[in-house]
Amino acid sequence: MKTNKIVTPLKIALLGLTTVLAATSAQADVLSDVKSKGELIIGTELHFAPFDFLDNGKHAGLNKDFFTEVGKELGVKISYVDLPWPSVLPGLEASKFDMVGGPVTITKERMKRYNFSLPIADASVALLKRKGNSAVTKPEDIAGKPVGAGKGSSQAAQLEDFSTSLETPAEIKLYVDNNSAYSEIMTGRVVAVANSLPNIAYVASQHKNFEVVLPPFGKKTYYGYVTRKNTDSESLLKAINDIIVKMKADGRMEDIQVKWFGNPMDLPTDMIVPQI
Amino acid sequence: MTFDIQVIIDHLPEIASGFGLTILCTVVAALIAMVLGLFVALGLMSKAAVFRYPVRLYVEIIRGTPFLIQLFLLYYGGPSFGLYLEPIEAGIIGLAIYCSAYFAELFRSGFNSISLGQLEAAQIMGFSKISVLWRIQIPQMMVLITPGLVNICIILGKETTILSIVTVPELAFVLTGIGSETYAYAETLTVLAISYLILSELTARFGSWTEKRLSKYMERSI
Amino acid sequence: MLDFSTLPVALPLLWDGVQMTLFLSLMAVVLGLMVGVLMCLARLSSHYAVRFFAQLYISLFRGVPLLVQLMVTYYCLPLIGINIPALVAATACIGLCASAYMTEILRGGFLSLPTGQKESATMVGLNQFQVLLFIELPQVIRLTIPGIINEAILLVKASSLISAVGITELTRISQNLASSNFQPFEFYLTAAGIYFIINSMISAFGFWLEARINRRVIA
Amino acid sequence: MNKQTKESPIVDVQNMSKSFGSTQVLKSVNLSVQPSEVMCLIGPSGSGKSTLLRCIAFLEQYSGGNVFIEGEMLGYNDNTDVRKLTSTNELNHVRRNMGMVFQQFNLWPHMTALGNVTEALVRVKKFSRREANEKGHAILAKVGLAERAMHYPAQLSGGQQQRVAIARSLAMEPSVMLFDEPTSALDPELVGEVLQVMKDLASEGMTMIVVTHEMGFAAQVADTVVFLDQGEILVKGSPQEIFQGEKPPRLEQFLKNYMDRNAFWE
Repeated sequence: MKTNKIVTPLKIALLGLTTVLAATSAQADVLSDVKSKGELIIGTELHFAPFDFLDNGKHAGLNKDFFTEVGKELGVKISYVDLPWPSVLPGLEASKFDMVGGPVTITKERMKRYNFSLPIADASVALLKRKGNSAVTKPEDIAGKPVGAGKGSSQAAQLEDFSTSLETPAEIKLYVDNNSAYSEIMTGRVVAVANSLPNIAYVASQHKNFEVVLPPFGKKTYYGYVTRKNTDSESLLKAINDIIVKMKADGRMEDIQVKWFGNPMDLPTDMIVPQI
Repeated sequence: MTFDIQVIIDHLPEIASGFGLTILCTVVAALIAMVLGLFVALGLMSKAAVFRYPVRLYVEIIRGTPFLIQLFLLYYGGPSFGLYLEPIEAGIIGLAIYCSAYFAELFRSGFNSISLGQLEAAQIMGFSKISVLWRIQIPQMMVLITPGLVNICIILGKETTILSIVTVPELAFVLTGIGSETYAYAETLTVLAISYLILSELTARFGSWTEKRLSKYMERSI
Repeated sequence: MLDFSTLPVALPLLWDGVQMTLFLSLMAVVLGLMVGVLMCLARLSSHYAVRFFAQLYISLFRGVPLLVQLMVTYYCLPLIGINIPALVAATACIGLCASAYMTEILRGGFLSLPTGQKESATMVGLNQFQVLLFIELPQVIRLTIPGIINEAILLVKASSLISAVGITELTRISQNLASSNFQPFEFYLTAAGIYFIINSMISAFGFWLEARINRRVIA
Repeated sequence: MNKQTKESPIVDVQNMSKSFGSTQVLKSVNLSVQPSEVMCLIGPSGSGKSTLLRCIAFLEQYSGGNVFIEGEMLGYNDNTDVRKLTSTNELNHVRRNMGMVFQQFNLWPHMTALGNVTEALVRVKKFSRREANEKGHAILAKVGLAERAMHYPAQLSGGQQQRVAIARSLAMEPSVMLFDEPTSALDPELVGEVLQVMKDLASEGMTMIVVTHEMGFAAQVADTVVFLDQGEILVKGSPQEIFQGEKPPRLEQFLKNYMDRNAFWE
């Protein structure tokens, strides 16, 4: 299936070359641009199961399934640009792609800078630990221990807040790549890694060495997709939101939630006010 | 687009500590790499094949693979073999190993460019091998290879950006962190670029100063 | 302990990555040599301003880490209205970075040519450009093959940083595979092995080329 | 190590043979040098004279024959049937009696003249820095370079450099000095100062083996002149015998070439 394949870098570049000339010259509407060139370019990182990852060498995940539907609805082809996470938001600002399709936690700070879609998943923070590690059975057990989190993630910020509320704060180590952090659980350099529940639940379900520490801690947060905060992008955002609502109504959303989270996820249907 | 220097000023202490750590890692790694590289060079020049071939393989593997991957294997793979390193230790050791291969080749070429006659003169006067190495070969080699040495040190300094992946809070780690926190990407990247430019320029200046001093009396064409 | 059973599935993907890595490295060498020759001439020029410009260029591209150059080109330039596609930005950065090193390598070659050659070429009536093109450059390239090959190997490795602008080359593919399969060491070791093979081949090619050219020149 | 008892030459070369690949450069050469004897080795280039000297110093290994320095065997152990290299320590022990001066001076460019002269005293003879410097200054004065002690080789003329090299060897108080074409790398007007130092040494009774193209020096200073051709000693005798007596055609031709080259006025 050609449309489902991750675009080869060469193609991205060639497409980039043509789109860039347009992007720099015209203050055009992103949605109509997307439609006229027949392609929606999504920036994401393929390191974030179950949203975006490689399954048997092929791009798979909830985002993939969602945007395939978006492609059908809008009648355009979907292309992905895979970037290290720290480059994703700068890339959006630099108009390297139309929107960010990797889930971004909706926060007050980020809402000042970007526009978010309706929530597409719960982003509450929980801990992942080595299976059977009895030293950590509840979130509070991390007091005084080394704990990892993704550098620059809202989960890291939440972990920090939580940690300072403990008697002895945890020793927080920040990793550029989530999966490096997870391997640190096995090396023993950290006792646990904080990340969003859907992500670590999926990791724990796929890899027998890991286990989720429940309950989640910190404030309730949600993931959304991101567009640039300008008038050009508003129509695209609205189209995405409309598709989310439509997919919730006709049950397609529930199908992919069951497929990737194991069960349906109850999400707000209106734009939320972020707690952090 | 606005260029908000205030972001940088607000985070100056963190930036300074990142800068300090970058320099620390570079300097310590360079020193270890030189010593290690000297032994590797001696191994490369050894007459015994059992010694020479494994050392040659070491050099080729180190030079043939990216530092990023080496560091990753050292830090995240090490514990599987019982090697637990702290991030900074892993960063410094990784850098030192990476550069030791380059230093070794440089040292070897330096040794080779010392005329054989000088060594014969020492040999016939009864010098021990260690004395010849320490008093005749190394001092001259160091002068001959100063330009190459500076080049490698500049490369080494720049490779520190990669230490981010093992959570070493060096300059790039700190500045990209500030960038994603405050969205001041342009500002932080500019500071990063300028800082490295200064570092490299200082290294180069120091190198040519040393070279001038060292080669004051030495004929360059030996 | 290590499990390479997922490797066969991953091979086509790794092959895509290898192609990109090779493409970027080749572009870097070609671009680096072309710009390098020009910069080298500028560096050896008798005009102070030209020399100064070349010196500045070299300091800039050698002094700033490639990763930072990439990030600035790709993420900062658009903010002032210059939007460059990823592959162009990547090729340009790695090529310009390479050219700074190539300049210095070639300069060493030019300086090692005996001046008598240039004088005798001028005496038989060749103009400056002809002397450069037919007398000096071929010799310089021959003399600097080891340096250029060395730089090519460095460039293959440096291309691993290009993923920062969203181009999927060998290292990035390995990272993706590593994290999706949760087998970091298997895939990083594989990547290391592939880099090693590529660089060994470049190195062998260099020896072959040198032997071939030297045979023709000396015999 | 094996003492020679029959007589006491300082250098005794017995049946020395050496090949580079298939070409034999030394063919069973026998040579002995008595105390205070000055021996000059002359011959066309490629005759093997430099190789012979380097073998005597054991800078090159030879395939057959033995060298004895003051009765001690150099380089090999002869106690067994199989020729076996001696240890570096034993080699240095025998070499302590030998000094060598090279065509290319081979000074250490990163040390001053004094440093070059004193280095071995400190490292090998374990002198204190002070003692070594005293001795170094004295020897430099002897070769006429008292004023140049603190100069680096690059700051000295070729003739001065070669005199430093001679001083460097003398400092070790050898019983025999080997000179390998000591003036060949020098500008003609600098040759004299080096030859003068060598003449002074000879008149003080230093045992010397000199490979040289300076026939004048050989004629004036040598006790014995040895003419080598194609790895063999063709003629050996006093300077009178070599330069004035009946000569084999090969030597005649060699000397004629030498005279033609050096004649500038008929």
